[in-house]
Amino acid sequence: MTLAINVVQVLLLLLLAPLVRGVIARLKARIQNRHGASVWRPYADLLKLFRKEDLVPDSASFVFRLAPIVVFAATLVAAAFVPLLYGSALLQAMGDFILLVYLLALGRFFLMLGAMDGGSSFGGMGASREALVSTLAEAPFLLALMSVAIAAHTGSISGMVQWTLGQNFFQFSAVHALAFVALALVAIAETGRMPVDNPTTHLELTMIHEAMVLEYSGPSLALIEWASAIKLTVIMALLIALFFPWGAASSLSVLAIAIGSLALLLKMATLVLVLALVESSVAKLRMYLVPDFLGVASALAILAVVFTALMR
Amino acid sequence: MTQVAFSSFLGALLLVPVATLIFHRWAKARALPAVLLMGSLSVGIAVAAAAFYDGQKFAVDVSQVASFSFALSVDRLSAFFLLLICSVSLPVILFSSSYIPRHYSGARRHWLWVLLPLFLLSMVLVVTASTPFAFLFGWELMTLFSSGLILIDGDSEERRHSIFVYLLMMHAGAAAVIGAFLLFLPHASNFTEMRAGAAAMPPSLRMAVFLLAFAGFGTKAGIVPLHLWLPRAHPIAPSPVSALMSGVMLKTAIYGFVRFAFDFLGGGPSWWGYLVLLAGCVSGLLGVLYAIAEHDLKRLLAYHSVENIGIIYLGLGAALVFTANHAPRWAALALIAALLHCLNHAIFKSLLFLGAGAISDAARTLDLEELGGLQKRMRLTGAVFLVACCSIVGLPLFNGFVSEWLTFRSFLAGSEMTSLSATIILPLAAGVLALIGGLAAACFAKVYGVAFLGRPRSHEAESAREVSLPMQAGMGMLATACVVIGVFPGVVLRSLGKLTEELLPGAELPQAATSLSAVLPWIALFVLALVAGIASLKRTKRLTATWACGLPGLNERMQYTSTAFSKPLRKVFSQVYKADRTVETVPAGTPYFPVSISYSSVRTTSFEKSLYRPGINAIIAAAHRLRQLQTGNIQIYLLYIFAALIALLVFMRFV
Amino acid sequence: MGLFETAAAKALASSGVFLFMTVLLIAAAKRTSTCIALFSVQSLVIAAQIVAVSRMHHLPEGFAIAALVLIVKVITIPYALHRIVEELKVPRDVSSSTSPSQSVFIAAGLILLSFFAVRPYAGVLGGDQAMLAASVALVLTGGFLMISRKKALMQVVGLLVLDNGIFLAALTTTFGMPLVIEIGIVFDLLMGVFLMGLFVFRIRDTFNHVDVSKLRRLRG
Amino acid sequence: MLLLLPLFIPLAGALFVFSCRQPRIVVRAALTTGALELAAIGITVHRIHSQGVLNAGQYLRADGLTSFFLINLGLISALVLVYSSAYLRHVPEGRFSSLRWFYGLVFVFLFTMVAVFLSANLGMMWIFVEATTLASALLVGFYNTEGAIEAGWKYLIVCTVGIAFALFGTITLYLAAVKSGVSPQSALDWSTLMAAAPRLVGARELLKLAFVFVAVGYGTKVGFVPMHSWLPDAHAEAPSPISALLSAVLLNCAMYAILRFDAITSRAIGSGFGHTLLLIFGGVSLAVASLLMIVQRDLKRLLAYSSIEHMGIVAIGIGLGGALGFYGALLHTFNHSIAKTFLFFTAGNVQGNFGTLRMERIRGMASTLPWTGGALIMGGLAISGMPPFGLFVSELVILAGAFSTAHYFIAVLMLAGISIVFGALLYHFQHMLMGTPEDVRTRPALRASEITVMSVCALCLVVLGVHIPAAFAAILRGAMTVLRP
Repeated sequence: MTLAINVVQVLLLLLLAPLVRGVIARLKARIQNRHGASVWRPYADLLKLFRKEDLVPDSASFVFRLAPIVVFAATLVAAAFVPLLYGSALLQAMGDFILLVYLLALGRFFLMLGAMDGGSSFGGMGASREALVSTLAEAPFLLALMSVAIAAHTGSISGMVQWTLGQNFFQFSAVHALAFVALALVAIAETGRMPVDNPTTHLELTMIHEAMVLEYSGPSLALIEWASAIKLTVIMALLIALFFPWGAASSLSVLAIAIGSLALLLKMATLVLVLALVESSVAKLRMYLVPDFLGVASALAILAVVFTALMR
Repeated sequence: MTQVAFSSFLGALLLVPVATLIFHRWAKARALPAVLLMGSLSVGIAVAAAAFYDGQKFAVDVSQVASFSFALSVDRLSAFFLLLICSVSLPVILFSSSYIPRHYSGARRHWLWVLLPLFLLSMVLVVTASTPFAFLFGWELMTLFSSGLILIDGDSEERRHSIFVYLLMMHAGAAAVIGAFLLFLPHASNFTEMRAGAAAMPPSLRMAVFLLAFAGFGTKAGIVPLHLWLPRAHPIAPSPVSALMSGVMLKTAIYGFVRFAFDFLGGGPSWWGYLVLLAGCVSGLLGVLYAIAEHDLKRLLAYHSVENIGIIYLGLGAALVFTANHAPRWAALALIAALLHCLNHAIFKSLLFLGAGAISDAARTLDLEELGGLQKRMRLTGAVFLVACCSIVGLPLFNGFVSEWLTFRSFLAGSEMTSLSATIILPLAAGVLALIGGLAAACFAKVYGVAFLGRPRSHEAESAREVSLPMQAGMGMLATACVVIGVFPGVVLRSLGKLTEELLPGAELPQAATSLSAVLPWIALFVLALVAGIASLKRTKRLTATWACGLPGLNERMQYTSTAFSKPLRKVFSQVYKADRTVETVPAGTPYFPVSISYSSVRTTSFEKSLYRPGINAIIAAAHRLRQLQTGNIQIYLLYIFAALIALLVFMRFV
Repeated sequence: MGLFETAAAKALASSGVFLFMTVLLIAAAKRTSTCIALFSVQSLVIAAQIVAVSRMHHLPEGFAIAALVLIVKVITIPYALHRIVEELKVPRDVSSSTSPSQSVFIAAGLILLSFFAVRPYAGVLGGDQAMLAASVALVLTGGFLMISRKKALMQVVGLLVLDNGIFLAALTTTFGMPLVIEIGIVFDLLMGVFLMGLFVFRIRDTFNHVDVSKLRRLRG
Repeated sequence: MLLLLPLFIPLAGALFVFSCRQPRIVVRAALTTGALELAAIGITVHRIHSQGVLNAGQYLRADGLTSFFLINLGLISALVLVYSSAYLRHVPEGRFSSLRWFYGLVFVFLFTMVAVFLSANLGMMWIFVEATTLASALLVGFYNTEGAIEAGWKYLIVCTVGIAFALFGTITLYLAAVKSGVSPQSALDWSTLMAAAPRLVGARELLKLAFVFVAVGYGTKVGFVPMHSWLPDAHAEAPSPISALLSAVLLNCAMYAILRFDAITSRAIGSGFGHTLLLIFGGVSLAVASLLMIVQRDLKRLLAYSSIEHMGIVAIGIGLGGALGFYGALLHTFNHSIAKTFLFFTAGNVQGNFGTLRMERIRGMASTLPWTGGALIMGGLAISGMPPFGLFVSELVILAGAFSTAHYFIAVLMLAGISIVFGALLYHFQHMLMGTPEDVRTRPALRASEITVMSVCALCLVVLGVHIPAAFAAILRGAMTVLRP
């Protein structure tokens, strides 16, 4: 039963990810007084791309086509660590949050390589910028998670979730606020949203992620897009699970699961709304302001750790 | 039995040079040294494995014939490092068996084959010695033989200077090590006595021993700011030798430090741990930052050795802090992390240096700006190099990740400590480690991306071909080791647990360590299944030209260079580099199209300027001042004698 | 206590003064040959002291030593040195780096210094304090001569004076050492002077001067 | 009467060599004499170890310490004689500088040094130490060049003055003995003094005075800073074999004298004062010499300063006292003798090939003179205390002595000094070995004799580095028992 639920959670993440993207796009369009495309658009895109053929630059090696697969696989495995409806995940181990961070790093590493394999200048440009952002994002990401882990006396994500479920909302410490903000900032950088990166831009000088995938097309592109959608959803789910898990099923009854999924839906929706509002209200940062942005995140994360240490 | 095998192993190592010198005229015996060497090394591996896994102990004592008490004995710790040395050297030698004949001829080749076994022997001596004399004997010889091996590659002015710096710093470090050993007197005839004697020592003396060991072994390990020699000496050696120096020789320093800090002294006050942690953080960060700015492959790799030594020191520091806080189990975990990272770094770093050797063999340059597109030309080399990159970056499913994960885990455990400093500092150290990891990822994305991917940037790279079979085989062995340890860390973790139990009383392996080895194979399976599944999907592919915004004439010079790639990071961390740039523009009529723009950026390691120069200058100035006193005037000389006499007569009145 | 003994005692007591005078005169002397002459006078005084001492303490071998000193230090060495001066055919002044008056004052200072120096030991040694002071003074002035005089030969003279001082010390404190040793020492001195003379000539031949302060090729 | 043998053989050799005119015969005679001398010394030493202390009359005695230094002398002098036979291929015939004079003076020199070791009486010992100066002065000036003459003069004057103070010290000791009721006839006899030492405690001040004068006096000859000024000049200007003899035997002679006095003083008034003095001298010598080695330009001057440095280390060993200290000091004396001989021979070859000892003119030896270059590397490693050479062991022993007696300052000083020396040698030697030679002269190949002696040195160095033969260990023990009864 538990296994079934865990598998279902992973599948949910896998299948709902494009929808989340679609919803965000639609909401942004509405906020900007455009009509916008349907929320199912990403699915259509993926289908179309999967049917197309792969265009491979003549200079490229096997890495070019391996990269998208690794990215997709790594992201999916990372997804398997995140509890969604119920306080347990398909994969869990002591200190698996480190594993989560590094699995995402694995994907990113290969994406950079794939970008540089194209042999054009855009790939290198995107990879180099991505290198900067991800390097600076990794430390706050890990520290924020660690502060929660310290508070929860456990190294595994599902363990933390269960611990948070045990607390009630009002005995929440400032630590969590700090950690949450830090993690949110990191999440923006990690998933390449505004104001760090503009997912919709196609100006060489501003784009990071888009520059990396410029050479890709067809199924490879589909895999990359899908993976990034999953990544976005996973990180949102992580935020929810770590900081607002309430409502998630505490027992494996059908009712509880139903309530859990409803709660999750609501929470997701709110988070999406917030994200859309932010994205359409702020302007993209200049490249060399991103370090400051992430510096704030790091500072918050460090504070979070220190406070947790002091409070215990 | 094992003892006999061990002695024969040592004997074989001594035999190889002799055989080389005897048979070097005989063309048929060209492969002889390599074969002999690999044979003896495999014996060594067998012995070490027996000692490491079954915990057999054995000793060889030649104090009777030696001029001093001279004995070797192998316990688990020695066995682990012996295993490391032998199992890493074997592939390296296999690689060299084809690399050396291709690049060195005549006397130089013979000298290589004479010095290599002696170098290995000296390292074996160091890790198996059980008396101070034996240890120091091996320690000094290790330096000498390695510098001899470097010298074989010729002597330009700056190579000479590098070797000078290397030998000098090694000698100073050795002096500190000698001090650390002799402070144990009168209980210093052998290690068992020292263990016993350490307990009785006053705290001040223990502190002195620790600091001397820290400085002495730190110099050899290359922690910042004692690292000055490392990026100088490692890149100029022949590639297999660089592999051995960076991969194996540095670890002997870690061995020595572990011997002292844990085996002899059994830990100490927690500030020892914090000191080591600090060294680890500084070395790790500066090492990787300097590496990013490099575009000479071997120098870059050398700086990464500094970084990885830093990571190892992070583990050691955590272990010291835990022992100070009476948490032997977590100390064990941290120590395991450090030791495992030693092994891992030995494997992937030597693999990387061998890869560098293969590149220089195929493309005849190590300047990243000249390389590119090698993956299509050297498939296997590229593949194993990619594996090595993933390992050193510490990505999951590769060995580097396991040890870094264990380090993270022990940092997290720091929050369980009672002392506030530990609960704050250790978790924050995890942040530093994460930053180091991120930077390393950026750096190796650059290395692999620029060297192996995209289009070749020079004719040499264009015409590169795959290297010979033995070289591929050697690198392949190491790459396999990377993946195996990365997926099934259990193969070493369990015995490492036993080792730490011997080192730290009351420490049994925390199940935290095993929980990872339980989950990793599943992830591997998962990823493998996905990759295989997706790859097996029938996907039509078409070769096209790279998108150039619809304009013609996209060429290799439009690719991002390694310098360009690292620019953003260098800009962000510009404080570290203190580079002084000069841009010279020769303007033409129009402001926008100058005739030529030349840009040069010189990075001087600020340590040399601020730390070493003043001291050295002071010494030399003193020497010159003393030289003035030696005026050739005999009357002055007589005056000195009378002065000395009178001074002593006065002194006598007071004593 | 016969007449001779009293005479000897008187002579002994007063001879210290003689020695001081020789010291001052040597310091003041302008010409090498004067210094040599003064040295032989000095040695003569010492020989006389030996005779007196050995007479007083009935040491038969003392006379042998006295004879030795007489032959070597009073006659042979000064004669040899004179011959060298003649042979060298170089300017004969001592070419000092200090003026005669300064030298005399310095010598006087050294004598005073030596008095202070020997005071603590006077008790232990028991010997005549003036004599002790004299011996130390000889040592010091000998050294002073070697340091201040630039002529190679003057360094030899300084060395001889210094040696006299040590000899005197041995005499006054211990009434001489075993005969064999004394002979050996004197023989060494003789050989030494011979060698130094040799070297003086070679210096003259090689450098065309005998100014040791100019021998400064080897330094650092 | 056996003791007269090692004394008379060199004298006879000297007389014969002086008397005969044929260069070839001179060389043969010299080699024969050397062989005989070595044999005589061998017999003496063996006799000493079979039947203990040997006496010959009132003034000659040989005990364990003697035998140790005799072995040293015998070995080195034999090597030097063999080396010279090839080295002096072409001496400028001149007054005092011909083969006859060379060998004649060498034998007189040897005689005086043997006599120093054999004399039982401190006065006698002084006489012969002074005699060594006189005998070797002409050898230092052998080449008759400006530098040689200057060096000879300085050597003669400075050492004579120094030795004069040693005489004063000897007299003072004699006085102290006589005052404490030792019969004047035997008051300078070493073993009598050792036996009577406890009674001398009354004359404490005198003994201290005596030791100060002796330390300065014989210290001048050992080359302690600041009395060392003669040493670099003499070593640099003398012919290479003589430099070897000076550095490897003569300095040990003076050190031997200091050891004898130190033994008495320590036994009488405790080792505190004397050993402090030696530690000061040793430390200063080590520090100053090691610094000066950095700025040397002449190869043999460099080696000379290294001799000062090593004598400093030996003095430190003695000053530390105790089993470790003395053992290390003696061992180091021996090792240093061999290593320094080896290096001076190498320097001789370098001079023969490049026609200069100015180090900035010597380049690319590794390529042009592989064997001499190899010798230079080996000697450099040995002299800077690297394994597997003997000096590594002896320096380690002395360091161990320093640490075990908690003389941490001395230990640190020593470690620092050794590192500086290593740096200096490395710096100078690597420049001589690498690079491209400026002028490649017609170089005479190494003679068989040269190769033999140098390989003997090398062998001794390596063997003593990894294994101390039982016989040698026995000799060392004998010497130790004499110093610390």
